[in-house]
Amino acid sequence: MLQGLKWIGVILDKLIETIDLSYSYRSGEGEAVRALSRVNMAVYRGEILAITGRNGSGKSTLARHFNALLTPKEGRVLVDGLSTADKANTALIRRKVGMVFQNPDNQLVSSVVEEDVAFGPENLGLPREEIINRVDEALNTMKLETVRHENPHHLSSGQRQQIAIAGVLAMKPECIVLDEPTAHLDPRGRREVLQSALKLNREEGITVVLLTHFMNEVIYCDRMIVMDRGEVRAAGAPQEVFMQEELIREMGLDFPVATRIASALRSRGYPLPPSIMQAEELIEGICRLK
Amino acid sequence: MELTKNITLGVYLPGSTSIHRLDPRTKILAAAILIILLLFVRTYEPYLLFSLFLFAVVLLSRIPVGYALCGLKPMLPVLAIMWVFQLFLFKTEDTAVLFSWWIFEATEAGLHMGNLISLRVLFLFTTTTLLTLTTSVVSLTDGLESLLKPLAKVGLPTQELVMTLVIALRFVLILAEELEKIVKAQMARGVAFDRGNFLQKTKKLFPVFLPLFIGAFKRAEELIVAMEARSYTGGRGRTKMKTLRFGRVDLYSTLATLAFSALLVFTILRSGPLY
Amino acid sequence: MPLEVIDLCHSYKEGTPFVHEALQGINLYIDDGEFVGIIGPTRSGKSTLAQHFNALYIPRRGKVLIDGNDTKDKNTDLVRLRHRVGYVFQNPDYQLFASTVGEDVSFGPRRQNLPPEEIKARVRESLELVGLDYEAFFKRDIYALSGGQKRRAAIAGVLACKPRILVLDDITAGLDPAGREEILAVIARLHSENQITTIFVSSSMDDVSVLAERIIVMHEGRIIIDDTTRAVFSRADELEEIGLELPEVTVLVEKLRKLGYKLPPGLFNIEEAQAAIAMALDQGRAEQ
Amino acid sequence: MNLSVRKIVISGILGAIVILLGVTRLGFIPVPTPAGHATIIHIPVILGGVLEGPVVGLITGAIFGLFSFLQPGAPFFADPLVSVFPRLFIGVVAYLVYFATKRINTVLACVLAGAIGSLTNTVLVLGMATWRGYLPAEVSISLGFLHGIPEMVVAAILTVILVKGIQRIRPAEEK
Repeated sequence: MLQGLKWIGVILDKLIETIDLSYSYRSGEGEAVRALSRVNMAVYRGEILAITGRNGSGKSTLARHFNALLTPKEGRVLVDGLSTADKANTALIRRKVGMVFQNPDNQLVSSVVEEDVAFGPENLGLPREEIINRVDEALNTMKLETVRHENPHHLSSGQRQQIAIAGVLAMKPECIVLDEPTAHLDPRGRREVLQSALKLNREEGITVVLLTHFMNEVIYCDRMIVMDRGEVRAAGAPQEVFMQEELIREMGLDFPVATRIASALRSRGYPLPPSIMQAEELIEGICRLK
Repeated sequence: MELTKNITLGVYLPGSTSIHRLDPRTKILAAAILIILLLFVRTYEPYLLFSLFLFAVVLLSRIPVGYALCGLKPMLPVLAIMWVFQLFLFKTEDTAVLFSWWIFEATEAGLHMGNLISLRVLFLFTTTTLLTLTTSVVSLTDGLESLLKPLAKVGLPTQELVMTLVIALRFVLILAEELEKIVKAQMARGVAFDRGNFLQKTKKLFPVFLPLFIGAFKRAEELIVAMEARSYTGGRGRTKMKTLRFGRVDLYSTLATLAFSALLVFTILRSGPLY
Repeated sequence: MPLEVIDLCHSYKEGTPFVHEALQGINLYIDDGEFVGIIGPTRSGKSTLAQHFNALYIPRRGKVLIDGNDTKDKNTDLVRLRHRVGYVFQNPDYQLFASTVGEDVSFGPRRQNLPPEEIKARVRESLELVGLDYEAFFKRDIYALSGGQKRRAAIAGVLACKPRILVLDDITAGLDPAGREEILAVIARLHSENQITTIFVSSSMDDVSVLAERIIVMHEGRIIIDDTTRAVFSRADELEEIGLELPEVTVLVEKLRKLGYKLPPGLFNIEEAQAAIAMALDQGRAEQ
Repeated sequence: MNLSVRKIVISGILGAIVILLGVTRLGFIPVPTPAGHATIIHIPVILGGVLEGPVVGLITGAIFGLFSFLQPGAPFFADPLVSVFPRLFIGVVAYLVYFATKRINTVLACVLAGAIGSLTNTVLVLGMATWRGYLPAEVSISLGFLHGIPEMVVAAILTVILVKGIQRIRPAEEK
């Protein structure tokens, strides 16, 4: 029910919108590769959106258009109504939309945690007191106060990714785009980063776009988009998308564990709802069978 | 097989001694003055003074002496060879011949030259190592940036150059770990890096250098994007979270360094060169 | 070719203030043809241990015996030993360097100075073993491969040395689900068809549980559990305590068990779990 | 002078490789001469010049110089005029050679840039060492041949292979 109410609220307010967005690049051998073709999608204010699809499906290329790291040559991308194609908007757009990348090692600049978190606010040219406040706040939100003076190199990869998120958070963006932030992490780091992403969305009210190929991350998102060969192949609430079994298989994606068990039990005649994705939902459904 | 073990340059040994807490500018300036003076030392006495000074710094900063010197280990053989080199090849008109072997003559001037140059290297190394061991890379670069500020006024991109250094120092450890894995991955396929002559050894570099450089360039591409995504456009318009404070201790330390430098200059001038 | 580890200790940065005891008295015996998983949280010492198996680390304290040969022994030919114990690193980019797949895979055998026909045969064989078609991939550019293909090429490069023991160090990291399945299928086939002793090092229980018959759990440089896969997973609480994430299936089944459903402990395989839950539910229905 | 983010980052990472090759001694190949090794630490500097232009070559060279001054591999490098000054030219020269000859053939251009970049290092370092009185001229000349030639050959080969390898992974954006 709550989910539904949230929907009505967000559906009117697009934070990021792509209109007929296409993008090609030249590969090392000089062939033109079409990475995106006529993508129409939107990120709604306040939601947490999962973008999934196999490696090379174009999800990363799409995400890089969200904060003007790539600018469209065909089609348009609007961030809060501002066109990313206009160079004059770039600085403002990058303040609104922050980005965290796959490998924490390749995005941290400084060898001290707090200095790295300060890097973004320093680039914005903020006054010193403001930077200190923001750094404190970001470290606090990400629970990194205890390691603020350490070298990220000596921390776990999960913590390093949390630092990268804190660094973006300190710039006070409206939206954070996480580009496969858990791909290089061990399972524990993966869970920690997912929890941070959920917290940012639910407690801090930040719009989150999560690129991932782990279905146990997708199931906590409000909406998901499935990409394949530069096209959007499905969009909607995860429950609905996972019901398109053929499509999910064709896209090389997994089903959530609870969904798989539920569907096996259903085929044995147990009346479980087809919308089950999370473990809790499955357990609840099983308990209700009694 | 542990490449990161001997990397002490740029490795900071955290501590809270007065040396650690000095304003980085104080330490950089002191080190710079000492290094410049070292270039003029031509006799043994100033080195004695110098070692007392450095020893005091080591004591004050509570750095284990063995650790401070372990970065020196890999270069000892080269140092020894060069010492022999100087011993036999450096000549002056009126020097005594210590002994001769085949066509080589070891002269007294050569001996002193070898000694003095080896000492210069040792002291240079110790001075810079002490600086980096007691000063974190971040405050080192902050200090450098602040000291270079006057140059920015004449149009030199000092903030950007310092950023280059920040990145270089951050990536040394990351790339060292990567290099270690690359070397191991190739050893696992039967490359024996310790065998073979010059040509064979050179050939063995390809399977290490290609992955290392290609990996480094991939990292660079990602870092460029990540920095741009965080609104970095260069030094212009940037502010800094940390500000440096030149306090009372800094003043005393600077005075101490200056006094020592004066003493050093005096000894250098008093004792004429050995050769 | 059995592998034996006796009282092995190892510390990093010995003699510096950053000294770290990575291995503290490891004893281990791995027999011919076993499939062993080594798991543990990051920095538990699992990679350090595995790198002793092919003499990338030579023990200072303790011993590692490969087929009875002490890696510490001066007479042991380490290059030959490394060909017998293959090691695949997590990131294929560390290993691949030549411009084509064929060239890279032949790198190992060429170090053994084998005749050209033998090298060619080995390259063909190892490419086929990892499911890469020889004709299609021999001349393919390394950088034109997908993540899963790259990893398979890296494995082929090690297989071309004809190892009897294969150590795989976290090789599923960073792959998408399709790529991960590809790799796991290749490894399963290698083990079952070629009887290669396989040692699978990972921080992901999900990956280890699919294939390994025996699991060694490491924590802070020690082996804390060494048992069959099922027995290891039935000690869920201990595993969680040291910071390992259990497979989702196991977590789910454990929760149901705690709610009173009659399910066996240590389930990690989704098909088994489906069957077990269905059986428990069937039973419940029959009792009513 | 204006420095782009790209130039800053690439100089920094190439600088990291320079430091890495130095501290791990991997940048030295043992050769049977009095100095005991041929250096390949200047390869990243040459690559910086060839791939990214004179500015990156200059900065990477400066890091090389600074490093060999702070952690001297040979006694005369304790003098910044021998260690820092000559290194500023390696990358710039490599760039100029590459730029002047790449129209003829890019492989040839890489070979020449590597060789002449390496030669710049040898000649300037030994020249400065002689001028500052550390080495007698005859020793410098023989050292120049003994080291300069193998270093030149290695640099030329490594430059070609690395440049070609790195260019393969860099997708050029469609214009």
